[in-house]
Amino acid sequence: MELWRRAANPWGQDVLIGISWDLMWAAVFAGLAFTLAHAVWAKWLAPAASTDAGGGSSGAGLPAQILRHALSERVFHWVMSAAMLVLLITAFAPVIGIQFAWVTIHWIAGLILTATIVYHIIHAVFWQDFWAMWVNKADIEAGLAELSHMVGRNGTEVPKAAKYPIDHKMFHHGASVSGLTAIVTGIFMMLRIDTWLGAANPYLLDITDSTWGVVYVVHGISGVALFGLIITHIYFAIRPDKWWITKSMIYGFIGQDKYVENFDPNRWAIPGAAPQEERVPAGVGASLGSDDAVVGSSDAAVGSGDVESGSNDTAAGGGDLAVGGGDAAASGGDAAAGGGDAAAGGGDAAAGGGGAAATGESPSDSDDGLNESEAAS
Amino acid sequence: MSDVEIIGKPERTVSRRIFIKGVIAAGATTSSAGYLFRGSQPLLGALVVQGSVERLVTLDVNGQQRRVDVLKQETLAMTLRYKLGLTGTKLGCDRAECGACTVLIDGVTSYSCSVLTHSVRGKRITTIEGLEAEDGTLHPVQQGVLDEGGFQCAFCAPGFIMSMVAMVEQNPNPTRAEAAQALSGNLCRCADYDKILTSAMRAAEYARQQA
Amino acid sequence: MAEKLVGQDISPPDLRAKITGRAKYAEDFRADGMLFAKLLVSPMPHCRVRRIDASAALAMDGVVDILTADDVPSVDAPGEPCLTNEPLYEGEPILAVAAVDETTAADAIEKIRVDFEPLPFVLSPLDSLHPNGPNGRLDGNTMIGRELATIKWTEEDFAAAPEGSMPMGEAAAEWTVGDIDAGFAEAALILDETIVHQSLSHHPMEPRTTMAYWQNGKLYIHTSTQSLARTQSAIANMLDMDIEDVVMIAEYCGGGFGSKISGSTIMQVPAIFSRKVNRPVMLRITRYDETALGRARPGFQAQVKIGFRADGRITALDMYVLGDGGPYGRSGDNMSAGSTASLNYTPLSQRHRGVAVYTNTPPKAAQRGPGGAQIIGMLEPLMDKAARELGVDRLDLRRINAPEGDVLFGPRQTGLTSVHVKEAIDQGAELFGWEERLQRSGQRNGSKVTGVGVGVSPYTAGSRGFDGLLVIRPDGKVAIHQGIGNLGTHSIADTARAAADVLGLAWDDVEVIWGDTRRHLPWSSVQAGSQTTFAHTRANHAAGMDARRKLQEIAARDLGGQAEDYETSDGRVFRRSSPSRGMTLAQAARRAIELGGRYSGQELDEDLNDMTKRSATALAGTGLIAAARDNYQNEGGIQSWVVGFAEVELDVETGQVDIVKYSAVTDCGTVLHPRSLGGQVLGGSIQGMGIAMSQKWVFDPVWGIGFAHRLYTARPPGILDVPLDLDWAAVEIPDPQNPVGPKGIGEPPVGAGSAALTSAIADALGGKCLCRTPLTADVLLAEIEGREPAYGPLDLHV
Amino acid sequence: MAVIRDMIPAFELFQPTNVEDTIELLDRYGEDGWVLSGGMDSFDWFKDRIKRPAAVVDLVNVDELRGVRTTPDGVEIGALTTLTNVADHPELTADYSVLTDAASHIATPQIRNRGTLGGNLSQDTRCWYYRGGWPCYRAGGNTCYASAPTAMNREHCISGSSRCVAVNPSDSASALIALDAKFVIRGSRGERVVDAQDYFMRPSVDIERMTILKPGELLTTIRIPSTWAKATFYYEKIEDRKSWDFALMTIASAIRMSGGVIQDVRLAVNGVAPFPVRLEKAEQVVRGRTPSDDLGMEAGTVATEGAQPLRHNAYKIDLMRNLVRRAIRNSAEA
Repeated sequence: MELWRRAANPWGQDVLIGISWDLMWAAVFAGLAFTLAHAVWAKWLAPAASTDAGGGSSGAGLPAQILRHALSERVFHWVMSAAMLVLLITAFAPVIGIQFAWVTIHWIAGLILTATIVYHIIHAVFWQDFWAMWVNKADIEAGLAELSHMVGRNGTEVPKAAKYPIDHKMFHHGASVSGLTAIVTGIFMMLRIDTWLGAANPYLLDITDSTWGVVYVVHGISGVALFGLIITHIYFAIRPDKWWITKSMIYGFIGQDKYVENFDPNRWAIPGAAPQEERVPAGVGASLGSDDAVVGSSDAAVGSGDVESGSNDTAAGGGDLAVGGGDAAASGGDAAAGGGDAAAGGGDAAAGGGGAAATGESPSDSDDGLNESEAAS
Repeated sequence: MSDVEIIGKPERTVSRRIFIKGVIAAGATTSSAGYLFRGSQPLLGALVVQGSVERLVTLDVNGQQRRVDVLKQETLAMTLRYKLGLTGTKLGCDRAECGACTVLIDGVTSYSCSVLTHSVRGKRITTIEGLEAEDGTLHPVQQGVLDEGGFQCAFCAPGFIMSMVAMVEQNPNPTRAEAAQALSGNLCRCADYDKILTSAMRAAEYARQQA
Repeated sequence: MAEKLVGQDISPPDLRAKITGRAKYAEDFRADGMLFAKLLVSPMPHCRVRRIDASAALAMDGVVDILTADDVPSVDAPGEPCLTNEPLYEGEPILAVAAVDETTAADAIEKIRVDFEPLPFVLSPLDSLHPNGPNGRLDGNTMIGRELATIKWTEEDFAAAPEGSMPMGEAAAEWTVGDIDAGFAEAALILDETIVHQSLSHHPMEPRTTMAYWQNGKLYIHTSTQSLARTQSAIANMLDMDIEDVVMIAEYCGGGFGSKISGSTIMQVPAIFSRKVNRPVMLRITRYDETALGRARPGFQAQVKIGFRADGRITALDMYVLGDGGPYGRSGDNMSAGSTASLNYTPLSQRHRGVAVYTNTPPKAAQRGPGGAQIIGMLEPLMDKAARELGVDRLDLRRINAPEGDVLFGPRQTGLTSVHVKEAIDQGAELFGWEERLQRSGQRNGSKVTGVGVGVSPYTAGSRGFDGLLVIRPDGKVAIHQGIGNLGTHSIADTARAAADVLGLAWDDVEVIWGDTRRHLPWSSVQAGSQTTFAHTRANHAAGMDARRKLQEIAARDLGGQAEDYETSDGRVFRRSSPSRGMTLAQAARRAIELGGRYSGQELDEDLNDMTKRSATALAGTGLIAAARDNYQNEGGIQSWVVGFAEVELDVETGQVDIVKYSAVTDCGTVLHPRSLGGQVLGGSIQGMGIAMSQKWVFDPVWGIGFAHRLYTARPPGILDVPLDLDWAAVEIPDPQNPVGPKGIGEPPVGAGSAALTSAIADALGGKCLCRTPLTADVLLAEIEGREPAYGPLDLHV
Repeated sequence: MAVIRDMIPAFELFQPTNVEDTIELLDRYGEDGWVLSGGMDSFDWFKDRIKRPAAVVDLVNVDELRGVRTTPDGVEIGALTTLTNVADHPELTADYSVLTDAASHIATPQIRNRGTLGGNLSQDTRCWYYRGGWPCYRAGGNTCYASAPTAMNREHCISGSSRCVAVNPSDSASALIALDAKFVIRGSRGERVVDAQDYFMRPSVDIERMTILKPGELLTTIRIPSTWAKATFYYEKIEDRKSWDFALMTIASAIRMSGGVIQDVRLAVNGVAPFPVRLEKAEQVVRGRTPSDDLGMEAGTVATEGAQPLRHNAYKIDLMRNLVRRAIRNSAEA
């Protein structure tokens, strides 16, 4: 199999031109092979449901629908997916003989993707808990347990997941790396075609043609990598047993039962203690209520003296902020201010308090915040 | 000696046999039928399918049947010059842009550098060597050129003359402008175009007289 | 009394062979065991070869050997080696491979891996003169005198130049005659113009192919050269051999135009290769190779300042010419441009400065009218501009500046043997119908505007001091031996007429011997710079006189009386008083053999060149041998003129130019062979038209790679690009220093053709002089439409 | 690997005698196959050793694709008809002189004697960067050297470029577009018929090919409808040399006059874009109006709107405008 295409430059020097399209087929094959393997495994080889490692929520007092993806996240996800899909189609359809004027569509879609990613990064850094996607010890333990269970070692206890299980996190990171690489190289490549940036100029920036070759190869590799990743992503998205997750990316919520069944409240804490109407007015309040609840419950977690409390708190705070951010998108200014505080407050539980302050909560919440600080100390 | 590293350069030992061979007929102008272009073997095995061609062909050149081994990718100019010893046909550019290699194929002018020899099997090929009669009588076109003193270095002459021969067949009574059109596929770097045109007009005149 | 041969139209003896395909050019020879060589050429404009891996190629069936720069004589800079490890232009040969056939050789070249280290390169002289501009050679960018040197102009020099005009810093060469400041001070009109003239290849129809083999220590070489005697010696020098060991066969040369004066550098490759492999080697030069390693005319970047008196007389001429020197040798075009202008316009004062800058472009060499053709093509439209602005008649302005017999020109204020340019101008105006056509100047017919132009063009036309050699054979035939080349000018036959006429021979009794050093040839001029006609009519005349004297002496000895009483004519030597008393040349030849001594070559004149002595000695005893050196008058330079007139139609909607009519009149002394002279005058003029209209080298400035490797991209003129209405005439005033009367003609028509067109096109543009070549449709249309020019006023290779 | 531009590398040669066998062979070799008709373009590629097909299918013996046939609704020209036979054909000269005019301006007599109409339409571009073997987009690379600010591009395009700025070199294309010709394409999956202007590939769609021919396909016939027979035609080729040169630009027009006004018109140019262009905007401008120099100027100005010249070819805008102007003006004079 050819890995890349080489050519003699005008001086007869051997230079890289781009990847070989064999790599595209390799990615397609890899993606399909994986999905096929998984499908087969899931249908015939999958062992009985794993035994519960405990720590699950009783479900008592939880709302029937639990918010998993706020509107802004969903909008971002689907805009990005659309751009990504257009990019992959415009990139690879001509290769398999479906010919059309693809270049302009491709780079415009690329700019859209870039915009969404930029938004996401800023959003994730300032409004979401950046670390929510971080793979931590617990994730790895859970992942390993899940694996050993999958390979049929019955009886293995599999801990319940945090908001983002490790496989989700891994996909996210894979896609991020490939996506960012494709974007950076792609923007450079736009210098070599006529775009809004100006007329094509292969000699701009004084980059040697061998370096250009590397840029094209890297762009190609990240492209085919994304191709493979997207195939598996779509596969899981359309698997009936994963529909509830897919739906959550559409409607935002998952059912209480799914939460109880799949998530560890200590790692993805959901409120339920207090009835919502007592807290704040309905509407926006619904999620605000859950904010406090989150803090509260992490509070409880502290009480239970969980060794991982610190990180759990953080995770909890993350959940909290995510929702707060969701509101920011929905209801404007004040939440943004909250974000500002959150940033000021830093990543620890004080952030929770910050978030609360931002939404003008009662002193008790602030106390909770203080308690947390103590707990942390 | 330079400090350039040269890999694969053999230690030369004089081959006496080749030396003598080189010496004996050196300088003699041979028919050079021995210049077999072996080339490299085709990338695909010889496929016996509709339309595949044999290398050994018979060519009708200047009224003679010439049997010759021809590569698939060989051009008529190369066959004429290197296999049949007909060096009157010149290679000025080998790219169909000078006309020195012009020959007649079934009476029609062609750049022999840009025709596969295999594609002229069964066709009548006329080169500059085929114009003169057995008894040395010049073709009227040649006589016209001789009498008007056409051409300087004359490397282009064989090609021009073949074009003139085709011209007088197709248009026995050309104007000077028509003659120029007929010869516009031949380049003369001495730019002796004025004398060449005068020769062409004289050639047409002689051809008419002969007809 | 036999009719004089000089002045008649006689088909040259080689023409029949040329039109029957029997004429053998270098590539037409075959030898048993002959190998074919192919060249591996540089892909870069300037680089260093680090490593060559030829193992895969040499392992191929049918591949015999490889020849690299290490196998060939090294040459002192800035000389040109035939193979190199530091190529200085794209397409320069690095190594050669020999195989049993061309296909194998080509396949082998592709299997060779060469590791190159790119080096800085430069395409435009001006770029190299920038304070930190690159040099074309690692050891300098020009020559000062005979030394390699580097000249860089200062930022101030560049800053001082007005927008669009050429900066002028330190010169490599300079000369001044008279006081130019005073000259400009008294000028009523001063033109100060920036000029760019493109470089262009010679493109002889026959590429410089060579076949060589060795036999008993002698080199047998079949090549394409403009001069036989001088190429044999050149090969001997290149290969450090005795001249007797070089046997050269070059009966025909498929065009040279200055690019094959003494053969070519590349002919060493098959010569050395065949010695190495002990087999004949044919190196067929392809058109691609020819455009690269074949020669090219140097382009100019120049600033020209001319002062005119109110009557049009030039009071001062100040020129600074940068020459595109190519990578090797010394390029003199930019300086000869000064002498040519000095001769053509006899300015009251003149300064000429120049730098020939080395560039990484194909090697430059003389091309018909070197320097002169370029500068005349650029200056003539400026003469029109001055005439227009001064209200002086365009021809009068040329007449008033034209030289006369007493002219002294150039840096050394040389005189001339003869000059009749004014007669040529007058005769040309008559032939062309100048006055009547001038009425149409500027007239618009549909989309076409008429322009008429004139180009007055001189160039050197002879040299002296060479040898003539002839043999009157026992069969009565006279063999006249010629050491010059046979590049189509018919000089081999036409200059022989000088000897034949002295003896009163019929042409049928003359056999011309040429083209093969085994046939005992005399020392000769290079067949370049239009030297041959003048030099060898004189040399052959001298040989004829020597033969005549010997015939007279033999006759007197046998038939009594004084030698002076005898006359030679119609194949006899006889007594003037009683023509019946005499003997045939056959009888005289047999007597000469009996007498021996100086009569049949056993004794020879001391002043003969060694080559001539060797040839005459080898011929000794075969008949009456006449060998004599040209010792005729030797004062002043020899120059011929061609005055060209053109009428063009410029299509102002497309920028295309049709040449409606062209006439040329030459001052080249006695007409030796009218039809052949017409071929030279009009052919040279048409080459000039190509320079003015279409020909150029184009390079990508980033990669330094050329795009004129093909004839359709280099665009030499075809038969439809020239007018059907061409005519010519000659002033026909014999040159006093040539007993036969003719001067050379090869060079001057080129400038005339080029200048007539640049002048006519400027006229069609209403006097606007674009001061550049070539004037292609895009350039003219942009001018007509008032667009910003696509090329800068000094852009070379575009 | 060192580069040498000489001697054709070995290939397998086939000389089928009919279209079926030809298609079968082309189908078998796909990308490795090469169609050789007149060879006037192919030999350059072979000798320069840039295009190296494994198998060459020489159409020299496929006689069914030669010659001109009149049909009820026009004429059919076999793709292998030589340019000389097109140029000299009496009926074509009588009814469709714009085509014979174009054919007679192509290259040289020798080339017209061997070159075919199909070959002239299908030939590759003459961009000297691409022809020089530079690894440009069209050669499968990732650069257009000719569009660089420093590039030598007086002969390149002023519109329709997408990465590649080469122009189509065919002299007959504009004439056939003006005649509203249809091209018949045969392949293993049968036959398809396309409008002349759709035969030419846009670089935005496939930058490596000049025509829509897929590997294994063959241009077999050019159909000229009688619609434009004996119309008022104009053809002009602008070139640097009067023979042997590729056009800087060609224009072809077919105009139907009635009552002194332009009833209908088709205008096409080549040499301005990577493909021959039909000038529909300009056609609309002149349709129904009385031809004149001014109208020509107006149409020419419209035709050149949006042109994007490169560094050295802005003159092509003026040239194009003036050629359109001449075509319209000519119908006034005719």
